Amino acid sequence: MALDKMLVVGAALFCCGLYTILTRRNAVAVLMGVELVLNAANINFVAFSHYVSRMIGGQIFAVFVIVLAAAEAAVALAIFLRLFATTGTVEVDTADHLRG
Amino acid sequence: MKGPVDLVFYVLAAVTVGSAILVATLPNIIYAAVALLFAFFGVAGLYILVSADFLAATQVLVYVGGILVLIMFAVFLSSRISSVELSNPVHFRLPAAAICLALFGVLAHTAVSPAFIPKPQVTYQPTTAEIGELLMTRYLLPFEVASVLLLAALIGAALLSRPDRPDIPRPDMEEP
Amino acid sequence: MDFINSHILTLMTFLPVAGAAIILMMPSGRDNLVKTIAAVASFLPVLLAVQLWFLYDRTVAGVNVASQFQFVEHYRWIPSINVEYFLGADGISMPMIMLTTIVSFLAVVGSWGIEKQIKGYMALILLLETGMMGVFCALDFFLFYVFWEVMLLPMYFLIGIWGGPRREYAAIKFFLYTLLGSVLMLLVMLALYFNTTNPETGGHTFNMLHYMQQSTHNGWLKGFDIRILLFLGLFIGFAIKVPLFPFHTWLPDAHVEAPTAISVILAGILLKMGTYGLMRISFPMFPDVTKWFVIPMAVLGAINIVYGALCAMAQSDLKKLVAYSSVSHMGFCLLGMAALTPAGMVGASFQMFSHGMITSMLFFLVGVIYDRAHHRDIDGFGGLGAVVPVYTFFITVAFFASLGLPGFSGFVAEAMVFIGSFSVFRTIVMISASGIIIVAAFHLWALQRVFLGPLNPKYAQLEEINSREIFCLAPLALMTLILGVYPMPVLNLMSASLNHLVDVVNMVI
Amino acid sequence: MIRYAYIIPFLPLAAFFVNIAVGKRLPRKGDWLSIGTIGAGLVMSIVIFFEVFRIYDPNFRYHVVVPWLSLGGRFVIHAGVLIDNLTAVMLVVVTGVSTLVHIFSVGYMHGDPRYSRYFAYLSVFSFSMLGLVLAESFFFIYIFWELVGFSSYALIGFWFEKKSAADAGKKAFIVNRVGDFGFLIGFLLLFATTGVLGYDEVFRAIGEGKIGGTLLTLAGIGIFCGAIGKSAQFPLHVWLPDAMEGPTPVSALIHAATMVAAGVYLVGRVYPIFTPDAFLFIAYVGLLTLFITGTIAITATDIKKVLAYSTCSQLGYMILGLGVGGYTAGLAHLTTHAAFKACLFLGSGSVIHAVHSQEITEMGGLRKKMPITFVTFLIATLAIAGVPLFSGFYSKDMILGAALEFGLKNPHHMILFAGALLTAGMTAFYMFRLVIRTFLGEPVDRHKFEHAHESPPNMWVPLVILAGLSFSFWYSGWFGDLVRKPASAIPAVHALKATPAGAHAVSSAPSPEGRFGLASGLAHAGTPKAPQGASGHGSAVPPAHSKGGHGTPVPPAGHGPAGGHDAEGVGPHAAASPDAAHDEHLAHTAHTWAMRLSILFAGLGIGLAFVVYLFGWINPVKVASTLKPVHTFLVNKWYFDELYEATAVNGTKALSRALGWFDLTVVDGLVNLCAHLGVWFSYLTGKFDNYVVDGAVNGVADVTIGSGSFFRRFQTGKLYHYVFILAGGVLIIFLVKAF
Repeated sequence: MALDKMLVVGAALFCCGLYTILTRRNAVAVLMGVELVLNAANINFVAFSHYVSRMIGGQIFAVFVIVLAAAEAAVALAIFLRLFATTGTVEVDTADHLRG
Repeated sequence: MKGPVDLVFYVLAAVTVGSAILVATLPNIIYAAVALLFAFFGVAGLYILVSADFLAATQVLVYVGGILVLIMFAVFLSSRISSVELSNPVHFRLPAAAICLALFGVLAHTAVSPAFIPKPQVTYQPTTAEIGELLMTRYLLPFEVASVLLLAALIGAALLSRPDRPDIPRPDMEEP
Repeated sequence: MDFINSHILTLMTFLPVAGAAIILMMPSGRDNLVKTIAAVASFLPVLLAVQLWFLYDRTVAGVNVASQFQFVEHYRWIPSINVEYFLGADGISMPMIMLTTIVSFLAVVGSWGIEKQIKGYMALILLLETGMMGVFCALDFFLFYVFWEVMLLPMYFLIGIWGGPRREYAAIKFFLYTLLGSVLMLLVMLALYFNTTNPETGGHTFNMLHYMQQSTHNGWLKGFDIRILLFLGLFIGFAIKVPLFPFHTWLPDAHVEAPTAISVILAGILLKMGTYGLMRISFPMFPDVTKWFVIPMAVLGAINIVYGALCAMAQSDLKKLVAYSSVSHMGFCLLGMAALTPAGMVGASFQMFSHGMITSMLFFLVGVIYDRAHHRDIDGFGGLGAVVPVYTFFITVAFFASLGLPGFSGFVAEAMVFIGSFSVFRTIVMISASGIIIVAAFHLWALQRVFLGPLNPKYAQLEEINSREIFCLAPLALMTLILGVYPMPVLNLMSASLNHLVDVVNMVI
Repeated sequence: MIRYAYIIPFLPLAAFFVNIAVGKRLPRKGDWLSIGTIGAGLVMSIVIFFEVFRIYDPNFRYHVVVPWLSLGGRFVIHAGVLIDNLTAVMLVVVTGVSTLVHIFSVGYMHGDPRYSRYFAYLSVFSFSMLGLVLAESFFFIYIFWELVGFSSYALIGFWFEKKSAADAGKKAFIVNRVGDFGFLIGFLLLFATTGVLGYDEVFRAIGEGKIGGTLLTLAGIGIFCGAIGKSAQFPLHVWLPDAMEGPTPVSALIHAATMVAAGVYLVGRVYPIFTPDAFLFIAYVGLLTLFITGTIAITATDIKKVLAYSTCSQLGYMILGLGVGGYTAGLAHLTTHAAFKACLFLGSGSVIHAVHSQEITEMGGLRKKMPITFVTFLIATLAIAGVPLFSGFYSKDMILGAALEFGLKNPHHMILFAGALLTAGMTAFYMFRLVIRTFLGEPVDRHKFEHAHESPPNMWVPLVILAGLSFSFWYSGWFGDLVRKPASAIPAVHALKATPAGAHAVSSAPSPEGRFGLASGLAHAGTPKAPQGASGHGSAVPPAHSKGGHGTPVPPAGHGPAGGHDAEGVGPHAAASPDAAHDEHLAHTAHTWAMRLSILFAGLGIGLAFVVYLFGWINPVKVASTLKPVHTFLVNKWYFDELYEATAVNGTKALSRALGWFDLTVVDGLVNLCAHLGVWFSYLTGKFDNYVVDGAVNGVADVTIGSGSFFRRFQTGKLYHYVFILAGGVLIIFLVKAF
């Protein structure tokens, strides 16, 4: 149960999240990928706070991350709804008006 | 100290990572959402292993209770037209796989490298009181800022997801 | 009265330009008024010149000795770069100053026939006179260069506006050619400036006399070959003005296109700038290089004489013929100077003075016939001797003075040049002496084709020369004759200084 | 009066200025002014001549100098006057002939539109000639040399309406200038080495050996070139025949008596500077001249042309005389020639004035119409032909004698005497041909014959005077005594095998107040008196004055500079050494033989002339046709004119045209080329500026646009693309940090 195993798990979560973001065309799925990445970060925070610094600063930080994740998810889904209302689909590829 | 703690750790790790992989690969979005649920629970378990009990609680409470539900709603709302689109179209897989594996390799390599010196084992202690105290003393400012942020997010989400009402002048959301 | 005496050179230099200013203020209609003002403005320097003549002390030679210069005016002009307003006169510049005042005045009077924009014309001619006077009086290299350029500009406009058919080409060619020369001079001036320190002030200086003092010790300018370079730069600059053989082609064009009075000034005075520059600047400042460069100078002089004479023979335009004869005569000056003997040097300087007289007369005469016949083609005339006897008399005097008939100043100058330079360059002088045959040939041939032989009916009613023209010609003819019979009055002026110059260049002093 | 000699030239000069300025408005158009001034000059000259004559000293010398031009003492040229016996004689000759010509011109030029200017030119000529005679330094004789050239130009080209007259004037001046060029080089050479210009100073300097050998010979020949040009000697004689274009009195004055004689006078004046080689050169030039012009004169038909060529020939004689050492002979001939040639020219002038034609073919039998002109003309012709009793014989015989003596001493130079003798015969022949065709025989053109009339007194009086002067008793004796050969200034002269013996100056009865009259002419012809002291070259021995006591003490010391090394006997009388005796014998035989031969040849010439032209035994036309090539060759004046025209004149013209073209196209072309180069270079910089510098700026713009559009493609709008790049970036950073 050493620190390095926790970090490996964090890395795995991060990569799955990243993979989801990159491959999913559905906006909500992308959001899920984002959530996975955030959790990976939290694992790292907690692991370091527990194994390295002996202070629970890391955990507080993780708390704030969770709070933000919630806010972010809310706003993201509101945007996706608006997107869905205006364009009829939630596909990430269609919202590419901001291209160069 | 082989024994039951490592075993639990490995189980939890396997659950988390497996469900994460499922989230990434399942074509159907609903199944992906469920896989996500399990991933969150795996993570909460890991928190407990690391004696971050308050964190595990908030994890379960916020992520699973809040965000996952939101996602489920979004999925159902956005797939009004019952059609096969429920399926989760996938594209761009090969480069994504390549970059993720490469990154995993690199991160794992650094994680395993002896750069980190773990402290000796410490017994579990409840952390909630400490967190509550810290939140109210040292980290009071981020706590307040977070609350302002949540309020803004709340208003923003509400405003964005309101149905169109022609009589109220709303900023022109330019059609696609 | 003593104000005039102490500031005589400044007055002589700037009176014409003051006249020019007054002229420019005149209402444009009043041509006669303009002409009279111009005449007065250019006559006053003649009076001052006479005053100068009596005040000048003939025994003192001031080539490179500051104390021996006369009528010196020395004020600070641009202190930051040590430029001084430094005027002075000695044996080298005195004859030239006299020549300038006389010929300029006669040119002004001679150009009373000009109708086109007489105001501009007179103002420019007076400005030109100031430029020329300045060049001859300046003893500060910067001042010398300023006046050199001041002299160049009006000349360009005078040829360019009032000239003949190809005037733009001639004006541009003249201007650029001389400018090239003055650019070289500028470079040398700067080199000199940065290599000499004024003993009094310790800073750099443009004072020519300090350059001459420095020239004695050989450390100056870091060695002999640098000095050769500077000398050649100056030499080319002055050679263009003389004009010497390869650089002379601007002269015929400038003369053919310039109006009469301007080509009088151009030939009468401007050509002397080159030789004067050599005497005033190149010789005293680079005595060792001068001695090294003596043979090429003599050869160039000889080429000028023979080449100029032969080219003159080939011309069909009377004015071009006279222009080339000027090239030939200036060749004598250079030959005389190259000999570095008292007789040669004085002969050269006297040739400059007498040539100034003779060519002025020649160009006036060509101008007279051009005003009446409106063309200068020699073969177009014939037998005018019977129709215009007085004019024929004057042009015969001028032509024979020009070909060096004894009794005229031309002969005295040429004889002294020959006598002075024969002992030094035997073969070169023999070749140049053959020039007197060619000079005689083309003069007489031209005289015969225009004035002798059967009368060309077209000019049966050619009107005789009028009194104004005689007024311009008579003084010149008289002076040429008087100086030919007894040249001492002018020789006295220059002999002291030129003997000193010869000693300086031979590094005896 | 000698002190006031310098005034003589300035009188005519004043007349010149007055006549030129106001001549027209003066009474009689100012001719009296010119005549008056030259007349005064003549009187003064005669007075001076008698003063000098009374002193009767061959070494008489009056020399006064004033500085004319000085450069602060370092270089001084003196002006001054030098009068010795030769000058006194020349003064009289010049002023005399000039006055007579002035008087003659009054009649001849009567009614000419530019009458006063003619007299002005005559005055300026007289001024220059007198100045030339009085000059005392090379510099001043050169000045007057050219002034005389100018006045002859003015007078030859007097009727300038005629193109031929204008051409002749120009030709005369230029040919003279060619001679002057040589003269200039000559005296410059002398000046360069000796540093002085005056005659005496130069002679002294040569004596001190400052200049010698070939350089001195060159200087001598250079100065002699001046004489060649002025006295129309061999190469430069072409201008004299053309100079006949001028009015006849002018020809008489300038081209017979004075100016052309200036060359001979110059050689006489600077005699000491000539080296033996120079003398040889002079002698041969003289020979060539007298022979060539003699032959041409035979075929000339224009009366003035014949006289012109005869002048050239006689000048050749004088130069030959001087060349072979006959100093007194040459100068005597100059004096006698001045008189009878002036008389011939004025005679031809009156003939032309009467007949209004110059071709002798149209004349004939004029003796009836113009008796006085005929008689004077005949006397002068007898003189020139060298008939005894006449002045020509006296001086020409001296020259022939000197030539024979020189020939005897240097046999390989005998051609000099032979040529001279032959030409003497020719001279007699063509002169009598002229007299016969003009005056004797039957008139060819009746019309002209009818109109012929005797000239008015103011024309035939000068003729009579000049004819009177053509008798030898005027000259024999005193001339020889006074005008002695100066010792040569050259110190160590390497004598020729036989130096031209000095004992040539045949001087007959010495005493001036002695026996005039015809007898003396014959007497002297007979027995050459005791030879003068042999004043061969280099000897400082003063020429021994002739024996016989005319009482005036003769200062022994010759003026020649001391130092003659091979001075023969010093004492005037002590001709002790055998060498001198041999010389005397030689001179004696030379002169007797020369005299006999010259009389023989003169007689032959005259006889031949009568035979051919009067008695008609030999038909001249047939002779001319048989010797066709020779005849045409002579008629065309040995083709000299054509030769010079082709080579010198057209050569210089072609050269000048070539240089003119060269100057215009090449040198000017170069300048214009620079201009075009400048323009082309500026065009180039313009283009460079457009494409390169501007290009760079545009390039930057293009690059930015290009790169912009290139990177634009990355902003695909696809979210996952961005995240992919993000992840890629993180990965690269990790890799870079790791390695």
